[in-house]
Amino acid sequence: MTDEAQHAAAVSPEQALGWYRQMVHIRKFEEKVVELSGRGLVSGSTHPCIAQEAVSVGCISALNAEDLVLATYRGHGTFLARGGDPKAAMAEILCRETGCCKGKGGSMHLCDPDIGFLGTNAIVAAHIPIASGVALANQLKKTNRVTLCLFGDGASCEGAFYETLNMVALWKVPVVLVCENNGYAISVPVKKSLSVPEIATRAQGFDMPGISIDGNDIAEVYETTRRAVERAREGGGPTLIECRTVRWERHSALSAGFYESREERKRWQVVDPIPRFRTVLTGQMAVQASVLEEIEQEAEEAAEDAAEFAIRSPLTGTAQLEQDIFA
Amino acid sequence: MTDEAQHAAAVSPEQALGWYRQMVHIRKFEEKVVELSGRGLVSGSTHPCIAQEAVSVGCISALNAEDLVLATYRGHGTFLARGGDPKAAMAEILCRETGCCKGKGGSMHLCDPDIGFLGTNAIVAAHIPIASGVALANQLKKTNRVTLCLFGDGASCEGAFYETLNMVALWKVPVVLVCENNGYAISVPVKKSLSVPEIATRAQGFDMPGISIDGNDIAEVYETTRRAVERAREGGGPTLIECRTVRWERHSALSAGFYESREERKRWQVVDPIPRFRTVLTGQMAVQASVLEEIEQEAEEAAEDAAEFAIRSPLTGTAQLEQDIFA
Amino acid sequence: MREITYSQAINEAIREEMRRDPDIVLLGQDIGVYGGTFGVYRGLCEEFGEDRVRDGPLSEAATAGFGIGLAVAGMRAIVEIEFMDFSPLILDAVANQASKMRYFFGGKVKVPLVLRMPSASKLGLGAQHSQSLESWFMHTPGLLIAMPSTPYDAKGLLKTAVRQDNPVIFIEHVRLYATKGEVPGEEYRLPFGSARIVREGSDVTVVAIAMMVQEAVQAAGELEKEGISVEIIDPRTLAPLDGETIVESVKKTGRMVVTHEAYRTAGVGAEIGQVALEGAFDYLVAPIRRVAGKDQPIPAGPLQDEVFPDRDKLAAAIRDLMEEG
Amino acid sequence: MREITYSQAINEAIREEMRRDPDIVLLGQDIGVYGGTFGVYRGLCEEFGEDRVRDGPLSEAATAGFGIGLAVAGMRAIVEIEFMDFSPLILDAVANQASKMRYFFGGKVKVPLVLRMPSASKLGLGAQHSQSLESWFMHTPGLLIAMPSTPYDAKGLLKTAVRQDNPVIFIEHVRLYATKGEVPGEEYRLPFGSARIVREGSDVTVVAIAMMVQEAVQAAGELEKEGISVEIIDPRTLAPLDGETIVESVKKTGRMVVTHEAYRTAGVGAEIGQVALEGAFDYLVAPIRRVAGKDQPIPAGPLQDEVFPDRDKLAAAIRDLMEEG
Ligand SMILES: Cc1ncc(C[n+]2csc(CCOP(=O)(O)OP(=O)(O)O)c2C)c(N)n1
Ligand SMILES: Cc1ncc(C[n+]2csc(CCOP(=O)(O)OP(=O)(O)O)c2C)c(N)n1
Ligand SMILES: [Mg+2]
Ligand SMILES: [Mg+2]
Repeated sequence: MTDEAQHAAAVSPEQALGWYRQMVHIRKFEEKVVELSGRGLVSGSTHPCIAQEAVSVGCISALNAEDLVLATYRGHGTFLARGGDPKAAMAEILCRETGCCKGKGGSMHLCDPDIGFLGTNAIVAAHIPIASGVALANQLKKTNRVTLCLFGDGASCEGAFYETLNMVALWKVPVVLVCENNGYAISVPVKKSLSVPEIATRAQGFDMPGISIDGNDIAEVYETTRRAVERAREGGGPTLIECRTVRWERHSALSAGFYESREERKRWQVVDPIPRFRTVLTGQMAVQASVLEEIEQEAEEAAEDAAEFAIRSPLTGTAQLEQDIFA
Repeated sequence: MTDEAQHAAAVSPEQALGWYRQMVHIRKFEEKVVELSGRGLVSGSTHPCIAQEAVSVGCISALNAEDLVLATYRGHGTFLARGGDPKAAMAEILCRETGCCKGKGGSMHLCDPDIGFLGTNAIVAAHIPIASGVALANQLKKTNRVTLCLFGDGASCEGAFYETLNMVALWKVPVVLVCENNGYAISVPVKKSLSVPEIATRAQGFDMPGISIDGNDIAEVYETTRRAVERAREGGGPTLIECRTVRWERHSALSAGFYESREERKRWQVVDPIPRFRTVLTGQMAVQASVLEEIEQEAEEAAEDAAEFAIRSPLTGTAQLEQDIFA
Repeated sequence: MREITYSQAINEAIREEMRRDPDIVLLGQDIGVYGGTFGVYRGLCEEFGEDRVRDGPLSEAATAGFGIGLAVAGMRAIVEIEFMDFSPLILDAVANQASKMRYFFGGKVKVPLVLRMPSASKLGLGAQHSQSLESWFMHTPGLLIAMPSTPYDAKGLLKTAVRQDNPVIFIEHVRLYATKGEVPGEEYRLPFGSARIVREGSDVTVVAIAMMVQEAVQAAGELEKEGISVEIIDPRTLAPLDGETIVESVKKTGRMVVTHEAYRTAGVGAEIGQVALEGAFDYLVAPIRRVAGKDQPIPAGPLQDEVFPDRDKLAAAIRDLMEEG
Repeated sequence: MREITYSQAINEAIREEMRRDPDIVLLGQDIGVYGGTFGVYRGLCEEFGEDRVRDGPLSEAATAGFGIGLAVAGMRAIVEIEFMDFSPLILDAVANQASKMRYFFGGKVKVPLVLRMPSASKLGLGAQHSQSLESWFMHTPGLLIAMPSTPYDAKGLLKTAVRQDNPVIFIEHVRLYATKGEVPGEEYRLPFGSARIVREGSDVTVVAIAMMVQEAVQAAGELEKEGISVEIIDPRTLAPLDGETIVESVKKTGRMVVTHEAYRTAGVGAEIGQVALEGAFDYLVAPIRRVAGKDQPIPAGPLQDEVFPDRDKLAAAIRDLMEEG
């Protein structure tokens, strides 16, 4: 039995199927975004989370409805995994009035406090202390809510990350820090940016647990996060979880290559969490292939619907320009 | 035999006496500065390194003449230990034309590149990456010179410190980072600012050696630094050395108390490195008390001379105002 | 009316607001028993406890980020930066996050956050502890900025700041902390965007910021003896800036001098000058002048006096201006 | 003469200087094989090796600090910041260290450091990737600041920048990278503090920064048909600023518009306006106007066009100004 299969063994078929559905929905959504970007419909650039779906889905499914999430520009998957409306997301990415941020944020800024999703951010690492402040507020208010913060390997090199590690460890802030180590910050491979092979090691200097896991093994992501969330909820303080994953072929839909070999660029397909998890489902969980095909179909339609909705929505107009600067 | 005595056993009497002389000179110098500050002669405030002399003297004596040093506003001792001219230092502190920085830097900015002393800084932690850049330059130029950087426990909480740890560990930069953990950042005790009891622990997350030692045991400071310098010089990369010490009674000559007990404020006297080392000298090294008295006398005179020199020097005048802005 | 210091006024404002609103949390360094680097928070930790008066590590960037997080999560954070000189460390949090977050999230969040920071001058601490950097913040849309010059304004503006649902940069001045002034015991709050006419006059308008208000009053007293009538305006808040009051005054006097301790070039004086020029061009009989900090690093020691403006330099500039037109 | 792009001009400048001076080291992120976020460094890593073209971690603050250290230790560092929007992260290193260090050390060190950073606009990337923040740096004494608008100026100014023994902020523009212009093959360098008169005219002086130079040229072409003669000045460097050329021009035309993409309030336009006012007051027949970025966070998507100035907005402002006086 593979590690993956072993980890999945603890999971109910419903939950497993739910994860699969979410991952496929995210995948189709992101593929659609890339397509629309190719057609010139996406403002600026967009950073697909393709191949990293297991991280978003796995860790967010370990949260309660009351918990909170903050993520990065590569966070469409986290928004959807948290239950964000794909139409509102797509409309946001296409800068439409119907977008979740009224089309003023764009691809890098999705937000929906109603589902506890406090937004994605385009300054690398800046949201890590912000997420921790959100968690501190909940600690002070004794709400029992846990805050989850996702960020990349590149972000783990910024001062704000380390300062935050110290503060959350010191104050036992109920935050779970999930680092999606996808091997690159734009073109810089982790071996050129990190003095240690594993980002989880950083936690050692701060007296907080740091765990490095296979981020493409969704059941492992789920279980590791679940334990960290429980620990945080019980007052045990923060955890740093490194999810080792692989980035999709480029940094963004628009960015260039040059820095990696052809094989390296295709590596994500080898470790792709979706087919991996499909094997688990059709194997030990005996899910019928037709069920999975149906999910795929449904996801494609949802992405198509989201795209149509977005395209049919009006671009955010001048009436919105000066709104929402001040409260 | 005390730890201290044991550590000192490896040291020649000349070296030991040299250390003692330097420590006493620094002490008398700083006491003089406090006195002049009380008399209103020091511009702004001043941050005595009283009780921390063993760190400056111990680690700087482990360097070659070619090596480089950067330190903080609490760095008068480092300047003097590196062979800086006490007259030029005192004149700088009193903002005189004859000061080592022409009286424009003041107490927090002493500098003398001729002795490899690249200055003290008043923005906490900002000089840590700068020192490391100096070290990188020497690595690139293959000069064989090592750079020593001193900073406080408070500085170890700033993002710039951690970013630097990663970069110097990654690039094996020949820098030795000496953290003077004197228990406080102004009023904030380390237990309120650090998530770990020992700052040396931080190094664990960066795959570089981190060593915590008694910073008031000069022989231990020397020996630990010597090994780290050797390692750096041989291409082994950086080391973080935490020197546990105790701050003099206040943050600065002008700052208020309020936050600590009376005993706490006097704690430095209990661990004072000077009497401690005197015991070693008069004990196992059989140095005569008269020799030590002579040193004390000489140090007092040197401080007095420095003060007189400074006071007699003209305050930096308008002619200097617009000099040295651009090279 | 009772007189209290600027420092006490700030202390009272925060104390009153914290009593009213249990969601207010103070972050910073040395703000606990020490009472803040300049003692402004004395007694607050004792009254409100360490959870709400939260002494923290020397990590300004993350501390500001935590403040934003607290705000976004429905609390109100007041973050103290020990000297305004250190504000670059929080500028990303302020300029790329706090000031823009509500906008790029399409109004889905609000950021009730006050960043208190003293500017300083002539403390003899040298280049890294003597700066007034309000211009950087004024060039950052999405912020409110107050810069009070009296105890009365400090208290009234700070109470307003704390009740904003927006990020506020609250700039104090170290050399004002000990100054005294009348402050009513009763509750009051002052609006942002409303300048104070410190003194009426007819020959020249002086717009003075922070520490320079006092200096301007002194200079005006001197000049009065020489027959020059000076009107002094303290904008009190830089964002929003009460351009109207300034423009009206310049229309009356036909002359303007802006004075601040901050570096002259690209300082707020340039902006205020342009506002006056754009609004009162036809009334100007002489160019607008600036009496500001010299454009250079600030030396430690008495030499520092050369770089800062003061009453004498201001008076001299006004005399020159009266001769020009 | 041969034409190359702005991006190639920068690449050539650095390549030539690195060939000349083995002490030059490049720091930044994605500057190795990737050739820089915008490809400006293409081929440099291959030619000069990874020691000198040093791809590093996402640690802007420390990277800037390392750059200062290299400079102080006798090398020359060129640090790339990927977008000027991220410059708050290096502002402490720049404003409290690089720009002041020589001064507070009484001339004992020098800091030959170039900080390259592109400003951007209309890329559709939203509030955190669209800013021009030169005003912050202009308000920081001790810096040299260049902001070229053509390939020729970019190369000539960058070569000068790299030979300075002082910190230089070198601001490029993402939307200029692909623009072409004549650049001689022979060695040349351009002085700082010398504005370029882009176009002569007699009715109004337009001082245009970076991207707005092109827009101004277009607007001037339109206006010429209407009988309005526009003189365009590109300051090229903001520190030092060639106030003399600007003042002379305003003395001739009597009218001025300053235009930049940066936020209007407390932008460099205010400073340039004051310089003109102080120097040419008696010649002004109308108030100085600013055509600048709107004071608000920048939206993603096509709505962004509303916040940035362009040729039409500039032309409209000039027409208005001509009517005013
Ligand atoms: C502070 C900052 N520096 C640089 C950038 C430019 N940038 C955008 S994404 C990125 C890479 C980040 O890498 P990582 O954190 O690993 O996230 P990933 O893109 O791999 O998901 C960089 C350098 C930025 N947005 N913010
Ligand atoms: C970035 C920055 N933040 C705050 C300060 C104000 N400040 C000056 S010294 C100091 C304490 C620093 O403590 P530590 O690093 O332990 O050094 P020590 O004074 O104990 O030697 C503080 C907070 C500063 N100078 N720079
Ligand atoms: Mg990555
Ligand atoms: Mg300390």
